[in-house]
Amino acid sequence: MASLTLEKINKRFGATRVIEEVSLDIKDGEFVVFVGPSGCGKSTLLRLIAGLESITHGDLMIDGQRVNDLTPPERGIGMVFQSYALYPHMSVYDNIAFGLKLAKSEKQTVDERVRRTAKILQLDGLLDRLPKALSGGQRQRVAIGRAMAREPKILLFDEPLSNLDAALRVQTRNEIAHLHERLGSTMIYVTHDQVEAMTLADRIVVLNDGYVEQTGSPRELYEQPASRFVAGFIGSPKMNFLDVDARAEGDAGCRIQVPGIGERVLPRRLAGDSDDAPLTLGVRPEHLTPTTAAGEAGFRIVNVEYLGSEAYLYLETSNSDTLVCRSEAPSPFARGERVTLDFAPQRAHLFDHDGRALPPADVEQMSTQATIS
Amino acid sequence: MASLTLEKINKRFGATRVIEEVSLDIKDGEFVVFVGPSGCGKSTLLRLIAGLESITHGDLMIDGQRVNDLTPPERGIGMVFQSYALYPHMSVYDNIAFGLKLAKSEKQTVDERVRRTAKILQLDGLLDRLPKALSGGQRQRVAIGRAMAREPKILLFDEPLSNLDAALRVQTRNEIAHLHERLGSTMIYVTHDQVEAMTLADRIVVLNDGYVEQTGSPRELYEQPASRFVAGFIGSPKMNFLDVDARAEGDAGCRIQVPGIGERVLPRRLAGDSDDAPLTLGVRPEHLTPTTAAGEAGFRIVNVEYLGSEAYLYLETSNSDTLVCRSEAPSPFARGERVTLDFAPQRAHLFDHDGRALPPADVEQMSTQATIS
Amino acid sequence: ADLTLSCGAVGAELQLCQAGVKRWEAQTGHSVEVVSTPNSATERLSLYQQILNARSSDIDVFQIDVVWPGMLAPHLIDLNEHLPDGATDDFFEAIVDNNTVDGRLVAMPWFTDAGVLYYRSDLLDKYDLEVPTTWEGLTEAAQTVQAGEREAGRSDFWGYVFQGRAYEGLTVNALEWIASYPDGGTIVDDDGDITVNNAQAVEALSLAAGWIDNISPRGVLNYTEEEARGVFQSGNALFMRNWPYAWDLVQSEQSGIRDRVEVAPLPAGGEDGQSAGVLGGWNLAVSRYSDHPDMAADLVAFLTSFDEQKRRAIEGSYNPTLPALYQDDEVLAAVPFFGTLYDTFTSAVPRPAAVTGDNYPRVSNAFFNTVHEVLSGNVSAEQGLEQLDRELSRLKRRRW
Amino acid sequence: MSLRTLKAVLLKIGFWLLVAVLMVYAIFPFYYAVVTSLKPSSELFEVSYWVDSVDLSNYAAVLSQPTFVAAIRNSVIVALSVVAIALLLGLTAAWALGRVRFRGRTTVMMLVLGVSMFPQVAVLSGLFEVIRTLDLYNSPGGLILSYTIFTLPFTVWILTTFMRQLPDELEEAAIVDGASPWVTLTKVFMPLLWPAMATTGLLAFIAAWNEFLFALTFTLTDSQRTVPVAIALISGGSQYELPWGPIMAASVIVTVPLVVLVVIFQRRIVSGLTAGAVKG
Amino acid sequence: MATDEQGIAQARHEASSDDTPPRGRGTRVRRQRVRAAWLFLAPMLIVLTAVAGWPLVRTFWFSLTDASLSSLDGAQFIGFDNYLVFDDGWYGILADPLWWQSVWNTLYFTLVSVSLEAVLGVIVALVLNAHFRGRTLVRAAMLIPWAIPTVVSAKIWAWMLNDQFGIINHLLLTIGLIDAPLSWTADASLSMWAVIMVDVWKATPFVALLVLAALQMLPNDCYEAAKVDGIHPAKVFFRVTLPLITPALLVAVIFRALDALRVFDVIYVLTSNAASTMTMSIYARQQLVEFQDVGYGSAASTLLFMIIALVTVIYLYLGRRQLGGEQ
Ligand SMILES: Nc1ncnc2c1ncn2[C@@H]1O[C@H](COP(=O)(O)OP(=O)(O)OP(=O)(O)O)[C@@H](O)[C@H]1O
Ligand SMILES: Nc1ncnc2c1ncn2[C@@H]1O[C@H](COP(=O)(O)OP(=O)(O)OP(=O)(O)O)[C@@H](O)[C@H]1O
Ligand SMILES: [Mg+2]
Ligand SMILES: [Mg+2]
Repeated sequence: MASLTLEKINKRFGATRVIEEVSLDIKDGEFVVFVGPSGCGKSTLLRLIAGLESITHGDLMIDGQRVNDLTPPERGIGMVFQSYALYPHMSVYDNIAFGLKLAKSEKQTVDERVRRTAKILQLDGLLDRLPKALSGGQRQRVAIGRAMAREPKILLFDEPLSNLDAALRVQTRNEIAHLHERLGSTMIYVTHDQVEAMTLADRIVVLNDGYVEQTGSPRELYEQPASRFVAGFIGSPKMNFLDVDARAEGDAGCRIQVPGIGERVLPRRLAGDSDDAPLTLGVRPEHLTPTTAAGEAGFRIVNVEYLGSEAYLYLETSNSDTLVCRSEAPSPFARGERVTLDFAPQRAHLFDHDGRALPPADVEQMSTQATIS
Repeated sequence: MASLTLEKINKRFGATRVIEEVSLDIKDGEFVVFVGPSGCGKSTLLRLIAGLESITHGDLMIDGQRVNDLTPPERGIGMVFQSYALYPHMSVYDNIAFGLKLAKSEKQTVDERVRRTAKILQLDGLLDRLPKALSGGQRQRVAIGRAMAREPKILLFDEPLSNLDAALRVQTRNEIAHLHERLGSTMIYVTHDQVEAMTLADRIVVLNDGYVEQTGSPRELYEQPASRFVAGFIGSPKMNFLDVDARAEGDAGCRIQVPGIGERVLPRRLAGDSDDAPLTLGVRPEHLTPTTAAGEAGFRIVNVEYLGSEAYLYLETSNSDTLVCRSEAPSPFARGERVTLDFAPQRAHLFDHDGRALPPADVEQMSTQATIS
Repeated sequence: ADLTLSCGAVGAELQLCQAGVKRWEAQTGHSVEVVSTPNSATERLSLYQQILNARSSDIDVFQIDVVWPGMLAPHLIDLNEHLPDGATDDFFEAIVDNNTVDGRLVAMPWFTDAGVLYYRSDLLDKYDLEVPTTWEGLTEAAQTVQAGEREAGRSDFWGYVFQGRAYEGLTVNALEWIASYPDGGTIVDDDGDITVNNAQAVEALSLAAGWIDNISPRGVLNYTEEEARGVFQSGNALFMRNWPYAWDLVQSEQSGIRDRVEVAPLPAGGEDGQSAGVLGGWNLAVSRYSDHPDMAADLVAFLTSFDEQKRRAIEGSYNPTLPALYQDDEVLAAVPFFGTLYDTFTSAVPRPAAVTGDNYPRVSNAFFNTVHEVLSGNVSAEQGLEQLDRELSRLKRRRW
Repeated sequence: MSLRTLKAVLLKIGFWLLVAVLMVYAIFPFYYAVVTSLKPSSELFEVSYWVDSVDLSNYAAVLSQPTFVAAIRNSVIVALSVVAIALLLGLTAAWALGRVRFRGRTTVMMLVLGVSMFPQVAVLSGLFEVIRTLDLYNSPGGLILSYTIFTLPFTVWILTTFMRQLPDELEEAAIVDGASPWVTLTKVFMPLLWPAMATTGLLAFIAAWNEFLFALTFTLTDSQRTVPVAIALISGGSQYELPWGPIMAASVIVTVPLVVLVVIFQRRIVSGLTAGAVKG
Repeated sequence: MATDEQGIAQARHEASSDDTPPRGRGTRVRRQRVRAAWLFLAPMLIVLTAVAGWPLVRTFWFSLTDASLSSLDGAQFIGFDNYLVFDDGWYGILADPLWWQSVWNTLYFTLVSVSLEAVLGVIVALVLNAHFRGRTLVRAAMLIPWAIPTVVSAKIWAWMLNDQFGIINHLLLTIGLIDAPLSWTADASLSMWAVIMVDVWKATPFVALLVLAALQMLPNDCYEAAKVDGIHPAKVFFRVTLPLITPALLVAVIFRALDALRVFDVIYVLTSNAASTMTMSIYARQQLVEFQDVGYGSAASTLLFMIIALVTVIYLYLGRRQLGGEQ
């Protein structure tokens, strides 16, 4: 039940700038996910919000009130630490119960809540153990339990699921989603897991080197990345990038020449002066369709990666880059074979040499775009 | 350059049995991945192999020699710890160089190797930092670098990538694969990430509660899980399970009645006496094909999860279980619509009430199976 | 160094000693190392015993207390065998006797000591009082002056300070009270009989117990020589019982009561009593384990010689052990009361160390603890002495 | 806002008040010693809270004694050696007792503790014999050896306690890196134990610096004596006189090096040495 | 005590105390480690045996003889007569009321002063652990009481506590808390408290310093967690800090208690041999040094040792959890 506003927030450690001019509006009850490469400042940003780190410049507001100077509890925040931060001398039970600031008389309530939390996180049998007798995943669950049990109005999660196995991860993820629905609390979540980010987030914030690169719904980021960086960062395996030459083609967009694939007209508007500019084409692996090639045409398959539900083909380009494309599993293609590729122009992206995405060509194209998405 | 044999290895912590009768043959140069739910004993097994934990019963052999009594360095082992275990007072450089220096390598060699390792792991700029000034992912990379730099003959990784972002993860994963090729060292790798497990492993070992549930190539595990546990554990989102009644149908296999889908004949052999036994049908989300249903037939879509490259439909069954099925992204279906499902019988699995998979029906069916896989 | 000598722990005493040693060195050409030892007598004794028990030749010449000859005799040489005949002729006989154990002269008398009464002559004059000669008189005078001074606003002025801490000093003080009464006598007599429980002693102790909080501060129960001197020298007491050493200090240039102090013999117990100062003092002895016993004996002879003692008397007001020096003009000029108090020094009362031997410390301890209890008001003098009598009998059973 | 600031200010005032009270309690006696040492002996018996006039004669008296300077030198040698030995033996023992589980560990711990259960006077004469047998009488060696009797037990126990708290994973990482116990101890643990080592080192140093009874008994000549003995033997007029001024001056003089030492060592008592080592 | 075998990471598993696999199956790795452990212990054990072995044995032996300081060689074996003997009435230390009083005094002194020191020490450590300007100076200042030689500091206090020209009485009189000077060290009802006050003053820095070191080694992130959870600082202190520094505090208290049980110089300087503050050590010293009775004094020392050992064992037993499974 709290909205959060970050206004030009900066953080420096000594001379190192870690967070730069981050502005962000988080609505009451929103679920926001921070993603970004390792070391880009996600944890630091969370810690700034929590009040564990002082803000070098800028304002942080909760419900419209400036809270730069408030202590963490005054901000009404709960947090799951990336390093767990468990109390080493307390049992799992006490770790979870400790933060529950309930009146003494409500001992039973505490007990109930702890047990419920433990059940959700499958910690029932471990309540008497000390952290050092737990496995990595179990510790992580205790850390989550501790923050969850308190049900604060803003919950911060720093990679809470990174040590859990797939099944438990899905389950805990659903539990967090559920919690979010039930409590309606504002949640900020740092993760490296694409699936988590895509499924949990109302909005994803992509950080790069302390800057906000783009914010938007998962779908926006996936389908309309504002930059090459975001395009490459969201989606796994990541988008294929190819250097292409482009020519404006009137309102229809621009015509590009893709080596090994051929000419295509993309519904993207080229900046007026940049005719024939070197551009980068971006196509996601799942939007590339492979067909068995005749003779020496197309690309050679250098590796087939089997993932059970699908397979990825690794293709060698003429300038020995690698292209990745998805195929069903088991794949009908084998290593060493050659394939030709095709893609739907609407699904492709174009980036200028600064890495900025080219905008859609015109209204008509725009609506096409819209129907696709 | 070392083969590894585990013979009926047991480990107890006090009264708690953590590892039970684990036997395993790991060939020289093989890449083995351990997977299993949190707390099943993966880390413990790695620590037993490393020599950090004493084996309660059983023998561990390296290259045919019993090594139960050897120290970790004598076993020629390197290890990446799940909790990093960095030397907090040493810079990143020294952390990586420590083992090399102890091995009495020459100064220049040490320097070279450290720098090369740092480069691979993108730690170049951080060599002078102390661990406490690193982000979680950076710490993890240092931990990997420390183990890699020594190039030991057996390398153990305990969830080495869990704190890395997708891009770096893919890259480091490839680096590890590359390293494996280059060094030819035997590697044992614990992970929760399905993609890592599937792509890296020559062989996957599925642990459950200290037991080995199944070992096999990624494909074997995915397509011929020996038990319901393995079937559910490998693959994400996990396999759908439905209770069905089955009747033997001669050599062709058995006929089952799937509520909401209809009757199918599966090429699975029913144990002679278990006619009409309660069985469990398992079908993976990607093997379920949804079609828009007419009227009240089929299942109601309760949720559509958008993942960018694909979408998952969550369907409600009559007994309010949930079925998951894959669809393309953006999905042509929306929440609240109804769909009917179909699946190819060859892709489906049947498990008896002990959770064991039923074997293929006969030779003919077997070959069908083989061509699919 | 050829010889090692332990003398006095502390500065002035040590310096005097070192000066003497220098002269001997100049005279004989031998070299001597002077080591300093702990200030506290008991600590010094145990250190000596440590060294002597180890049969170590680390120290050749020891400075020993008058109560120690009995204890240390086995480790010391018979000086008679190393010194010319008649070497002890001119010394106080009592001390020589004290130092002779089983016919062996184990130590040469070096300097002596006895308790004396310091008083503020200016205040006695002011209140027109005589120097008291009895304890009762002292009590009265003290009360008068204390009352007067307090009225004058000096609320922390006291009549009498002495050494009341539970330690050897209290034995000395109390013995002086008891011995000053007629027939009050001794704790243990020369035959080893316990004599302390008698009416005179009760009287003496009762009187003393009455001083506390009356003319003496309660804190006196934890005073040693220095605390007493502190109070007295800061002008806050009329009378003080102390050793002659205090003379130099209260008469020093920085002293606030310089030239307003005089010394008298300790008062007597009642009209029939006699003044009694307890014998203190130090002797020089030579270790049996010394590598150069003759040389050491020569050093001892030199340090106890007439000239040397005279010098020490003049420069440090150390009481000589040669009667002749008490008539020496130069000495008297430096320390006037040597003349007037000659009797005090010659007739000083010994503690029962010789007769109780090894058990003396226990006897003394039992005694001063009893006195301390009586002074504190925890028991009456009668009860206390009765208990002491029993306690001493108990001790006596353990072979003295 | 104003309430918050008020609260903060009050907290701050409270804190500084606490600091002030503790400071007064801690250093008032020392301050009083300084005041006393700056007074001429005549004013000794008068109460005064301040130094009215500075009289350095006591200091001059103390420092002009060559034996006192020698005593300081001896004390430094003895105390430093004791610290070095105690830390060296203490660290190795602490590793064994804190990190290895073996039969007899508790027994050893108790034996070590048992050494400090006898009163000093009781061991004095026995130790005297030992030292004479080893021919260490009247030499710093004798003191250094005998001081281990009270510095080692607490060094061992304290370091053991701290050693136990270091994360196990660190040692395991070192083992996997091929480090011997000695290397682990010196290269990995020692840097992390600085707070504990600085503390025990400081405590051991002070204990050795201030020890009196052994120093008195096991040395004889002025050239071998240590500071406390030298102070105790500082000149007064006679057997009974306590030279307060010089004693206080000497105490002040010998306390100053310790204060300097504390200032130096306390830099080592810093937090967060193990930060970033492990998760959990 | 856990004599079971474990691999390298025993400490990690101390939680599982019932860890008792078959005995005598130590692996080589483990044996190597144990060997290294003994090797590491050896220097300390040798040194301690050298300095403490003989004196302790000797003390124990003498306690069974009638040795006196002036005739050590002629000591006769007299069994336990020094402790207790019936010879027309009970004799021996155990029959000496003064001994029992000194035992009581010692225990009382130890309990009161060590408790005060522990509490004060923790407070001081917390202050020293805070970040503020001038911390270095305050840290140094706080250590001064410990740094002054005991003999000297006891004398300073004796000086300050002097009834006539002591500054404490002066101060109390000035601010009107008392109307007549108190004789702190002479008055039996005050002297114990005077002694305790001085001992607390002197020894608090010892505890404080150790607790400070322990504070410095606490995991930082726990505090962040507690901070975020908004747990009251007092609760954090009692539930997180205190438990985590308990091992160090316990060790500090053990050594303080051992010192307090053997307390000698402070009391000796302040009140000498007065019965109201007579402690076991003073009693033993009096017998040994002043009464020259080596036999009796050694017996008193041995009894003192046994009482201390008893107290220590009880203490360790009570504190065994915090000391990491020591028992
Ligand atoms: N010292 C110990 N005492 C008792 N049980 C322990 C101890 N250490 C680990 N365990 C238990 O042993 C089991 C296996 O732990 P392990 O660390 O091997 O799990 P894991 O498979 O690595 O799990 P994760 O994936 O969560 O890291 C867990 O249930 C854990 O709680
Ligand atoms: N105390 C510090 N001093 C200097 N630099 C620091 C400090 N703490 C963090 N950094 C640096 O700040 C940057 C951001 O760190 P942060 O922990 O926020 O990264 P992150 O995005 O959470 O990364 P990860 O995903 O790996 O956890 C990193 O480059 C890190 O090295
Ligand atoms: Mg982070
Ligand atoms: Mg694990």
